[in-house]
Amino acid sequence: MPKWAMVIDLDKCTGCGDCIAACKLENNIAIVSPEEANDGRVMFWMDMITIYEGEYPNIRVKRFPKPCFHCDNPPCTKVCPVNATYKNEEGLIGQIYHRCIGCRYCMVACPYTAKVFNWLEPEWPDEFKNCFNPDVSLRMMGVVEKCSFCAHRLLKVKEDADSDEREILDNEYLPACSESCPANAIDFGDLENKESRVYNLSRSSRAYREMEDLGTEPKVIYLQKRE
Amino acid sequence: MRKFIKHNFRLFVIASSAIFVLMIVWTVFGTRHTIVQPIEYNHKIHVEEADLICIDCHLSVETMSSAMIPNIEICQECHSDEPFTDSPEEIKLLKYIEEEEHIPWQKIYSVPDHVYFSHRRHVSIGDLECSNCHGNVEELESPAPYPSWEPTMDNCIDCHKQYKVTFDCLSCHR
Amino acid sequence: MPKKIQYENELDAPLFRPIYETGKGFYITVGILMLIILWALIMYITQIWFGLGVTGMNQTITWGFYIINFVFFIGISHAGTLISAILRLSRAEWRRPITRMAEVITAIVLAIGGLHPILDLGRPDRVLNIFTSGRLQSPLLWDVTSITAYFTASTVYLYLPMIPDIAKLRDKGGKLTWFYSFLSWGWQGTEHQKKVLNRAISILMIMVIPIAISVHTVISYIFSMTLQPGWHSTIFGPYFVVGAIFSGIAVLLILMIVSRKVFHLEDYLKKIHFQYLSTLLLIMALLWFYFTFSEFLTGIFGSEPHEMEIIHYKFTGPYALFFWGMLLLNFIIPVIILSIKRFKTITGILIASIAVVIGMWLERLNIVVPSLANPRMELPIGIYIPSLVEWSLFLGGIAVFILGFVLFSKFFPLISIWEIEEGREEGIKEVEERVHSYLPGKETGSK
Amino acid sequence: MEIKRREFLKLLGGVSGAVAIGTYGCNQVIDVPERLIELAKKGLGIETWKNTICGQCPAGCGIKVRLVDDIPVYIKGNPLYPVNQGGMCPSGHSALEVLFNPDRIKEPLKRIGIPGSNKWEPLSWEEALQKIADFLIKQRRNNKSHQVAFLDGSEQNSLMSEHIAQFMKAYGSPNYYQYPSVKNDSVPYLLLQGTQQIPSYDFLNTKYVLSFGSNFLEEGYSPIYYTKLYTHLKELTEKKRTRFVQIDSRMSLTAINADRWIPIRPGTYGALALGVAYILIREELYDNEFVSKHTFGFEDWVDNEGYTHLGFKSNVIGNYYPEQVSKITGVPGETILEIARELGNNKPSLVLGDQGSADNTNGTYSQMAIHSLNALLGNFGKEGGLYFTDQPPLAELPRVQEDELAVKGNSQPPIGCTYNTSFKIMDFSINSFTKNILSDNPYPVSVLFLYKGNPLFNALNHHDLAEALKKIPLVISFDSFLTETSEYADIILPDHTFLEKWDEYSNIPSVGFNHVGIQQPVIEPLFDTRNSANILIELGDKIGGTVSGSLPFENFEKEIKFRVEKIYRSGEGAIISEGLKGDWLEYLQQRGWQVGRYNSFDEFWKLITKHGGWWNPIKKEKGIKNIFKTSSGKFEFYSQLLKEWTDELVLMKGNDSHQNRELVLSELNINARGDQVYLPHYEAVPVDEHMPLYLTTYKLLTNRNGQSSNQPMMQEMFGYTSHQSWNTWAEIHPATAKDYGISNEDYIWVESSTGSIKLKAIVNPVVMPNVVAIPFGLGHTSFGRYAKGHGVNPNSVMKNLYDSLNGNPALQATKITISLAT
Repeated sequence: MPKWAMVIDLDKCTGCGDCIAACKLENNIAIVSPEEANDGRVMFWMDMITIYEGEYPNIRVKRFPKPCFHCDNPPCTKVCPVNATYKNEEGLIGQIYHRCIGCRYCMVACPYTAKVFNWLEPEWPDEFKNCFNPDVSLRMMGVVEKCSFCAHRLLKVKEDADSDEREILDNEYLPACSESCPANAIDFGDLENKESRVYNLSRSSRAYREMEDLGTEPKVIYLQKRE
Repeated sequence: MRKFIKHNFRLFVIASSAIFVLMIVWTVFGTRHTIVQPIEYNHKIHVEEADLICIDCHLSVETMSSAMIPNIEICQECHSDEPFTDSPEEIKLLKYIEEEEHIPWQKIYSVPDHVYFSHRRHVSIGDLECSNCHGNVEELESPAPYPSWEPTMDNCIDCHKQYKVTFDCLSCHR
Repeated sequence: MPKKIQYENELDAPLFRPIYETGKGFYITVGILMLIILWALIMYITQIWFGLGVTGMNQTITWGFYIINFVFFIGISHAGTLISAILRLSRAEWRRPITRMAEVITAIVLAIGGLHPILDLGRPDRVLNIFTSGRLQSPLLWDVTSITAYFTASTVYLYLPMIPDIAKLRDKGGKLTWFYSFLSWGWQGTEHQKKVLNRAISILMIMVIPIAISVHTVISYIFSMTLQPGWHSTIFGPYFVVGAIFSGIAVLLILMIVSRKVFHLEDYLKKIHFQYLSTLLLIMALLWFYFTFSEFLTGIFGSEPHEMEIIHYKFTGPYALFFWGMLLLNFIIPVIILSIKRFKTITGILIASIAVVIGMWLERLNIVVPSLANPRMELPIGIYIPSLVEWSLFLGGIAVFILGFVLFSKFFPLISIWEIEEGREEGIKEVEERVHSYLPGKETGSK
Repeated sequence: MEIKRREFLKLLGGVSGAVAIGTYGCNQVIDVPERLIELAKKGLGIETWKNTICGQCPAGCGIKVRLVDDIPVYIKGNPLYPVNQGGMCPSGHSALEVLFNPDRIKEPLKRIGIPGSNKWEPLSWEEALQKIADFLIKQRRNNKSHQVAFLDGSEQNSLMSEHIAQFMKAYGSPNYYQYPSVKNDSVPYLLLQGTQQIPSYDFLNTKYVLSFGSNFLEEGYSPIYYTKLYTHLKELTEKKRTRFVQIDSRMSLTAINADRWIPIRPGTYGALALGVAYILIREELYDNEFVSKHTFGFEDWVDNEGYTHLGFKSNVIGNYYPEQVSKITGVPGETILEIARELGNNKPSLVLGDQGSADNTNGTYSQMAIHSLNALLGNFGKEGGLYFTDQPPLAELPRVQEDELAVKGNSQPPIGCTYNTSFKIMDFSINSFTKNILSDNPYPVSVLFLYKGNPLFNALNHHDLAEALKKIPLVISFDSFLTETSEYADIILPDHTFLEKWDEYSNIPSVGFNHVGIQQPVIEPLFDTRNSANILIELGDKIGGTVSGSLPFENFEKEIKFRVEKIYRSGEGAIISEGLKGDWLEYLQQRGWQVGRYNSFDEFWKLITKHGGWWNPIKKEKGIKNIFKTSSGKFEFYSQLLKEWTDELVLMKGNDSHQNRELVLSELNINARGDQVYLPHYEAVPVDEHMPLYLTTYKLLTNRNGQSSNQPMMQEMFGYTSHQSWNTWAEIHPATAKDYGISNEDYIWVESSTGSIKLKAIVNPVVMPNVVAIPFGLGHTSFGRYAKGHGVNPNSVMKNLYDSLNGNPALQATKITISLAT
């Protein structure tokens, strides 16, 4: 049983923000009205965190993309009263929009604030409705959503693999962000598979995870050189 | 009896009207409404006389998620100019073909957009017979008026239980 | 015009008066409250229509007024049942005029508080999923169970002691006889009935206490089960319970004072009752401060960065005013008033209790919002300003509570008549015996 | 210089990884019977991928569009396209929001209200074209063909540009201009080495990169190409790794990723460069051999009249000693010393200069100073240095046939820049262009074509420009949206969006190999729009004669085919294809990158359209001699070209007298005198009383040139770095903020002598004190529902300052003051 994980190499990442756009496009994420955005209700599944370290003029700006970390020991799934968010055997944290009652407990419980909520009914002009990604269902008002590691792609990749009776290749199943990262900073693959790039990278000396002390065991691993 | 009715007439009226209403409700909601297709397509003939198999017309059933409902482009490969039979339905079809307008087939099996159902997965990978879900279509002399098997989540789950395949939400929901 | 019901010659006439005499004031209050509730209803409908976007919450601060009020109301509900149960258990004779009111508060407030999570749902239409596909691991589900349990228990506990009084009202006759006779379960006041009733009550009062404690502990678990700094703390269970009883007593005191004025119950609610209760309030204030203090002390001493962030935010951030306000209202004011004899008048107590109620609400706010406003991730710190909808729903909640209380006072005596009588007839003798039995010397008359 | 196979593989590392990605989702289609795909397109969810070129910005990345049932639903980078190798920038992803934008112009429009009043009525194509053609013919007949001007806003080396140029030449008007103009940017290189080509940099082999405000990861000609290079460098081992040092007054995206950021006072880059030169020369760290062999004017020299001329060396030694420089630039002396030594001791080391250093009144001189550092380091034609790519073997368009009308027209002076006040080298200056139109000097403009771009939004003198547009009798815009500019047009002939049209891009500036990208429709035009190129062809035919003769193509697609056929013939390079793997390269190497595996042109065409492009990474060997096209055949510290042209200007004034020279120099507002004028030197930037702060603007990847403002996704992402959506903000250093009593997220007034804007302040130590940095792009007053009325446009408070040598706007020169908005 594979265990999907993402490795983000911050030494390579320039912080161009392409992953955000790719994600929004791939997953039909609603674009809230300017007023809503002003109230802090923007919906990014992939967000960009910026940290400023040091004193002027020797500032180090650390910028890193933040998807859902798909923790191995997720705090969010435990608290969901209706099993709308859960961890499947491949380690993906699923979010079932049609079961969610919108109590937002999972958002509160997530230490990484990886989840976003549909405060209003998501709306698009009819023209944009043409270019929805047919593989991803639209969310409705009042449900929580989050990065799914583009699980809809996995469905198809699995089908391809099964139909010609083979394992899923390394780099065959990639989320939109890692696929179009101009810096090749985002690697994605199977942690169980000893040959996969992700497995080897996750064992590099530069590897670390956000807030390991919480014991959530994120499956998004950052690589950065320690000074 | 009459005495009884006379005595508590009110109760009688209430009861009878209630029953009446119930009957109305029954007739309206009880029967599942049927779907009428533009052409009374006869599977039986095509399977037995023209000995076709499902995939001959439902081309993508083994290769893609949707099985594809054949339309004139495919029909006209056989029904080119003069009719084989004298059935009025075939005349209709030929009319569609020569006017090059698509046959407005009605979909009777459908899943909501937050469900990913793949024929490829079920037919070519899962080795299921079409009849498992669609009933024995070969015997149908006229198109099925309603699904022989409702594609609801419960039904899916039952079958998945029976075949011991995944229940993972993400394997169907997207 | 039905014939005037005779009660003036009753011994406890003042307790019957509010039921049989309806002044203009009653209609005005009810009318106003109804209007407020209607407004709140409209607001809620708009929220359902447009979604939670009409509130002031945002992606970082995803919990606001609804959860705050939920905790707040449930807290108040601890006034009644718990107190009356304890008092009954300890056979405190001064309990007799208080218990009923206390239990009423519980019943009503619990109903309101219990509904608040539903206001908070993004999709109330799916609320039944909790039962079809619930997850027992979720503290939210524990809440649902414990609150329902508490609600049933406390309503029964309210209802049983009322039966004899209802019977009295039934015997008075009048338009509502059928209603009373239905509720009074054919109470005739026979020995056997009394025995059964007393046993039932005594079983319930023992049952109710652990349930009551559990309810608020579980509510605290909603927060403490998460990893959020400022929430993830073991002290939360007892902390919440204490806070709950604290606010509960305050509300009880307010209501007692008000109804004493309105219904002229000076003869029943004597100064002594207030003395006792306010002393209890004082104790709770100190207890509350002790918990708050140790909560923050551990935080500051450990000075885990995120924890400190939150604490610093509470002390100095945009909500600092509320934090210090909370300390003032919850601790300083009540302690000053209640510990100095001169201030410990009825009005003084009233002021103190009001202060405490507001203060406890602020405390809930200080627990819920700051932790959410400072996510562990370096995101821009959000600010939460409740919208009109949230305010009006809050008001609506309070209105419903008052209305409930007023209506109750319209149909049932606010003070348990038969218990008062019991006090007159047996209480004194019984206490005397009890006191004797405490004292050294030969057994006197104790069976 | 042959490219080494090792680096080449490195370069392709991204690709070979990405090839697997490239096939994602395609499998599903592969085993579907071909027959089916034609038969039934609808409802089946048949997935196909088409390759084309992105048109969101001039960078010209190859994109792969995912179509489901022939409707584009997703866009990703083309993993095979060598420029971006599967990479993308955010705005590329929102291309679909251009295609399906609800505010697109759906048919030709005619303005009925006054200019700028947004009142239109539809017009049939025939009517519109006939109207225009008649006007053009009339113009031509009355010998006024030169009064027709064409403003091309696509800063791209696309065939379209040549196409337009061809048309204009044939029609007989010298007034075809690109704005913004790449030619202008290349002026410094022209002056110093006589070639008007932007150099490419061999990052892969250099040890140390010193960038003077060149924000190549964000605002460069091709950010993604540079991002790729940057990443490959990061993959190298620590000791081999290139060190980046970014000199910039704001901590740009490049600065963030650089190893060191050195803040500098805006407009003083030139001084710093010369300060570095000072150290290099003093400490003998420069490439003596190269300088002595291949440069002119380093030492003092004597001309044939016997005058002794100031040399670069003595100029630098004389005026740019560290104390002086650090006084000018605000960069501490020891820092200058450090970077100069690092530069000199880690050869091969590169020096870049752009945006920050170029966009100022002294831009050209600064660039010259910066570029001359490359000469000192001898970075020409050597590994880890800078080089110039060859031209792709595309077929030239047929020679323009000019009838006497055309000849007469073309002989007229162009009005894009006036000769008596500026240089020939200046390609186009919107400033003088506007002035000339308003003053009918030397002649009025009667027709103006506008293709792409939005000058009214971008230009600093938008008020005058608006007046000018009002003045022109017939303004024709090819825009697909109603922009600020096209609101002034009389007729709008809506163009396809780039996902619906044909075009061809070759050699994006500063990309290190020659390549050709084919832009092709991925979807049938949604509305009744037309490819502007075809419109020009049609107009040509209507005008007839030599004009139609010069564009002898049925349509633009045919023209592209004609061009590409030559590549096929030349047999150079290769179509980018999945075959480009290591082992295959060996084979290519042996055969000198000759790929003769296409049996016919049709096959070649089929492949190139399938994969989206052609490239040739192998550079032809050319000696240093051929790089410098100057009169001395060397790198000229002392630009004889500049001298020549100034003398010309002086002569225009009459005789070569002192006061005439003074006059010319003051007209060019050059403060330096004597030989310094022709040497790289530091020109002080204009000062402004009671305006203590500098205003610098920059462009974000999410919205370059404000042309993504009508795409909601980009609006929402606009400030993703500081979590600002749909609005503009100003970055201020804490110290400065403190002085003005401003705290984070306050609203402030930014006021210059020309106006003031209100916007949110972000207090952050990522700009240097006394500098206010504002992102450019928002603040549209038109351009559709998503752009209109969001954010502010910093250009609206900028003073109308220009670099008088190359005519580029001085975006960093405005001084401002700020105050807390209440």
